[in-house]
Amino acid sequence: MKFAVLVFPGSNCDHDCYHALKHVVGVETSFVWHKEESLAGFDGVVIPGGFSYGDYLRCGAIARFSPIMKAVETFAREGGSVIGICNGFQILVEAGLLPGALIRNRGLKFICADVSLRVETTGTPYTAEFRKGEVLTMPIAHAEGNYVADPETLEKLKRNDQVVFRYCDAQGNATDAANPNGAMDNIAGIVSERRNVLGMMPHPDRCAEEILGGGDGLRLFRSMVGSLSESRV
Amino acid sequence: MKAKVYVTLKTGVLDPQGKAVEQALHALGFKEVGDVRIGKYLEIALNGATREDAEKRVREMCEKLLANLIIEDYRLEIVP
Amino acid sequence: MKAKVYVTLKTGVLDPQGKAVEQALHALGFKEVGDVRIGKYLEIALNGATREDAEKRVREMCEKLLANLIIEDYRLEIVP
Amino acid sequence: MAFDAAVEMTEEIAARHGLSAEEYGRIVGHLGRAPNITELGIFSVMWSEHCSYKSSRVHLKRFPTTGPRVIQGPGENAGAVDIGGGLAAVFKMESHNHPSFIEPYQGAATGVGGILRDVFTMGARPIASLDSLRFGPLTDPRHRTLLEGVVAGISGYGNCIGVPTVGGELFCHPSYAGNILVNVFTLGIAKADRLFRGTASGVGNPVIYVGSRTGRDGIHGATMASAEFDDESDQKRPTVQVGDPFTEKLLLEACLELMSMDMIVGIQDMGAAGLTSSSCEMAGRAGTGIELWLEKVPRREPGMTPYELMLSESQERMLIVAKAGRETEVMEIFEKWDLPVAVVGRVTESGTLRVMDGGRLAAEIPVRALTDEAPVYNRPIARPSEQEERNRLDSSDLPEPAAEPADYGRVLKTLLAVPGIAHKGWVVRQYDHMVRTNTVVRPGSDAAVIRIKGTRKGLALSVDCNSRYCWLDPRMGGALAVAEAARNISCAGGTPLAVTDCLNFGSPERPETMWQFSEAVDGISEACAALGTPVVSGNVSFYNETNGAGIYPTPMIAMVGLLEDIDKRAQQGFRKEGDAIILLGETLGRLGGSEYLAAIHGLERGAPPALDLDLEKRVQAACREAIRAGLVSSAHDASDGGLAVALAESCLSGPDPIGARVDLPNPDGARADEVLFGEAASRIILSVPEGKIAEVEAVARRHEVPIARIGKVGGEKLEISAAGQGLVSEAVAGLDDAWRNALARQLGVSE
Ligand SMILES: Nc1ncnc2c1ncn2[C@@H]1O[C@H](COP(=O)(O)OP(=O)(O)O)[C@@H](O)[C@H]1O
Ligand SMILES: [Mg+2]
Repeated sequence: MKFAVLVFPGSNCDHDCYHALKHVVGVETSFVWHKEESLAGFDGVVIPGGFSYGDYLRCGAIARFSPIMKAVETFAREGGSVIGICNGFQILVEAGLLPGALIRNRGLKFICADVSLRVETTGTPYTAEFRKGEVLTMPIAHAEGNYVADPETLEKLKRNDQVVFRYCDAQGNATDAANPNGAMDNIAGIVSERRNVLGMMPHPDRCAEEILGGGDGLRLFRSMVGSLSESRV
Repeated sequence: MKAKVYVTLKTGVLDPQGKAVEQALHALGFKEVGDVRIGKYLEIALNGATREDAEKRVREMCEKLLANLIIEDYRLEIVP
Repeated sequence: MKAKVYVTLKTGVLDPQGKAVEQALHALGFKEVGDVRIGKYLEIALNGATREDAEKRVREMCEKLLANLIIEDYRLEIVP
Repeated sequence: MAFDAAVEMTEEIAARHGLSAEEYGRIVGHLGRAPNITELGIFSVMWSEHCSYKSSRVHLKRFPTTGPRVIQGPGENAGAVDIGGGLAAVFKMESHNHPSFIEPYQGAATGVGGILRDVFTMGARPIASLDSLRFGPLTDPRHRTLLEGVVAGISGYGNCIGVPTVGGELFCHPSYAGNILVNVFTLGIAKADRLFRGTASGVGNPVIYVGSRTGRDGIHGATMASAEFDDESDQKRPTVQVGDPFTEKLLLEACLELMSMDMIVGIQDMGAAGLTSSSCEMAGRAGTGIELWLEKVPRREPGMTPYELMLSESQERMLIVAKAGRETEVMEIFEKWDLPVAVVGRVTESGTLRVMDGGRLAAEIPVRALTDEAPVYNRPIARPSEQEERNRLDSSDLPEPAAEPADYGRVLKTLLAVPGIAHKGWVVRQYDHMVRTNTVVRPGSDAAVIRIKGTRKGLALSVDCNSRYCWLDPRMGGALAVAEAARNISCAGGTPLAVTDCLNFGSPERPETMWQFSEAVDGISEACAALGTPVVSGNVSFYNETNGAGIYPTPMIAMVGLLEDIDKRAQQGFRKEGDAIILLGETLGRLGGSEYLAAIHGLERGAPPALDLDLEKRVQAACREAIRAGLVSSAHDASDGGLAVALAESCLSGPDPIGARVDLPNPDGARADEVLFGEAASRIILSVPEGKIAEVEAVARRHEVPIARIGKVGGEKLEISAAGQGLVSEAVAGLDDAWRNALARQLGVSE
């Protein structure tokens, strides 16, 4: 089992994702430079957070044209596991691999803080270790995480059980007060129709070890690795 | 030749920055201010090509990169 | 009435965003692209007042809030 | 600046470059002729206060700068200390005060960019930053805007480049109304035997320019940072430098990649005075000369003159001296990262800086004239006459302390809402303080703690300076800043290792300011010597003065400490109901120079707390030992606002707010306000599980440290009495609101 962590100019959570996968989860992991064109030999792809191309123009808008993104598209089309975290999520929506868009936080400012997340579905390779409705704690760190989509898209996401995480309060209520960035319907993460491409604003890579204050991120990565090993046997 | 490109959020898409500026203007006493919408304004220098060609190419740039058509509209002008 | 405000970086001031977009356009094959500069475009709805009044007030808004005159210039139009 | 080479040189033009008639005479002496305009420009920036340290150098020599762990002391781009395991911690602090006052966002952003370059220039990967900020009162809308802008700028740059801002300081005071301070510290990690230095050795080696193209940014920035503001500064505004954190990120990665190979002999960032200072300083350190070919310099704008190219302060640029023959490989690395790169000169044996512009000689100056032989001033020093008066405090002049506990509760809440004490959530939420996943103690405790991946080690970081103390007594203030920084480190469980400083003062041409400066240097030196924490790098910012009004002397101290075992650490918040509250150090503080006196009585006077460096050392050692033996649940030093504020902070900053019941000893019947809010050095509040109290007492005894059991953690109220007399009884929720939401409230924003 082997994971790719993509590196774009301006990625800055690449090392964090690499560390979590390689040293905490313990799976084989390699960096893949954005100018590469192939993902052959990889079982999963992580698009890490950061500020690819400085977040200039729109977050993710320039990165999505990097050569590696063609390979990501093919990889995803063939059912491969792709997880985009924060800027990775932004790149995935810009690339059209996930629906909707991520705009400026409603408070306009960058927010770095722990938030509570409600697990909305366990029917994804990334959430198998969770319970539906369970409340997780994960850090967010972004200025553009305000998820928007047109009503039909939103309807479809709900109908197909594609909303994976919602911002909520400690009791699990997805209230407006618990919504840090104004995201529609408190959406913090969604999965593709085929359920293999996950985009999320919160950072599992920042909560994969107890010393950093929590392990919910580790459970997410373990779910991903676990589902992949199952699907291989 | 030069292209001027205006990228604006589609009506219906919330514009948090516009809202904030609107409130700030009110706070500064500009009570006459109604809705404020904030977009991008790009000036692109273009080498060679005819006006029609230029317009076609810039339109392509907008569709591909400069605007995210899910949330944004664009408008362009070609000036000499 | 409505004001359209264009806020652009002063000449000589570095525009990292414009530079990045310029390079991205080149990489996408738009070789004819020269310098790209990115600014802001604001649409401000205005209630009441005459055209002259409006212009004066919007100018004031620009100086006070909308443009950072240390690095930015602005231009405005009043449209009905 | 519409100068050209044909300009006839006059003393007046020299004066406009901030050079005195005497200095101009020396320039003519060095050259044996009148300088041309480019040469004058080069001299003016190299001899500016900012680059030459001409007024401070004689004093800075008094700092203790050596020690068993010091790998690199002052004089390089950053200092470095050995943290074991073959690793070095590389760090420095810098000011960006003047630019931030003119354009807060870009000023602060480029300040972050500059200090990051200082650190990765040494071959270290930056892993954490701290920011120390000073503004005028937040009741002034201008200062609210400045604070918003500065924080946004630090956040915009630091977040983008992916270096967490893990802590800092914020203080508001009228003395900063005309001169805000923005000091940023960055720390990086390098292999101890792979540090790079800014030196241009090896005659014939190529000089390579890399990074952003050169534009007309910040020409005269270095001289501006050395000139007082006056009402005309608004007109003199130079082109503001705009930061591009994205390019810096590429530069960082590319430089680290380059430095992992064996291709270069020296590297230095182009900071203040850009191409000029980087080339002369590198040649100066190596005793060589440099020839530059300006036509090769990548540029952003057409028609730039040699003067502009040499003085531009465009950001995100580096100058490299490579090994001859390795040019192509060096260039390939930068091309991979899409960065402009060019060979722009070579190292010579001439000992001169020779600037060629398309075959024309644009400037030729002996390097030593620009570096070692730059002017050094031993400026006049005079103790301000009102100093004595400032230090006089008769507490019988103060209104009688009120008797009602509700009144002390109100005082406590007022103090908790002072920007310097208030919860900094509004600030730190905007900083990515977690990226790189090393932040083990986040902002909000005495010191931030970051782990060093691949080891069991951690580093504790803190930045401190009580400028009110420094104004009342700069020597004591300087020493107290060092003591507090070290104490904060010890409260986290770290052993203080070394210091970097940023000395912010008014005009050095004022004897009173020079007195403050000299005294502060002595205070810092004494404390650093006593605590065994040498000064390994630093920065001086003079001329923080507007229309004759200078800032309070602000010698900012950033301290780095080492945790050999990251699991043996502590934070300031109470964590467990039922824990005993124990005070290490003296119980009674004094009102002189206290936050209480300033915030409640509008008085800034008296003597700052006395500092017994030996006691300080013992208190810190005892605290560290207790933490490392796993005896404590929390540790917090008592600084601004005294014991009452420290206790409240411990109640409010744990995982969940929790109450406490405390009875403070008061054997001599001191005034209640003194007991609650009096300030003293060398005090630490521990919370200790019942079963460990005896062991903690034994530790204290061994270190001969005064220890008092003063209360218990628990409940929903903070109740404080003195010798049995109830003084404070406040619901934790109310205190929490007063503290947590204070900044947002004062800024008029909702959280
Ligand atoms: N400007 C700032 N940026 C980041 N963190 C800050 C800033 N100001 C204060 N903090 C953090 O808030 C906490 C309290 O700061 P302070 O009251 O200055 O602590 P202390 O008195 O122990 O030095 C510390 O963790 C500090 O790092
Ligand atoms: Mg402290």
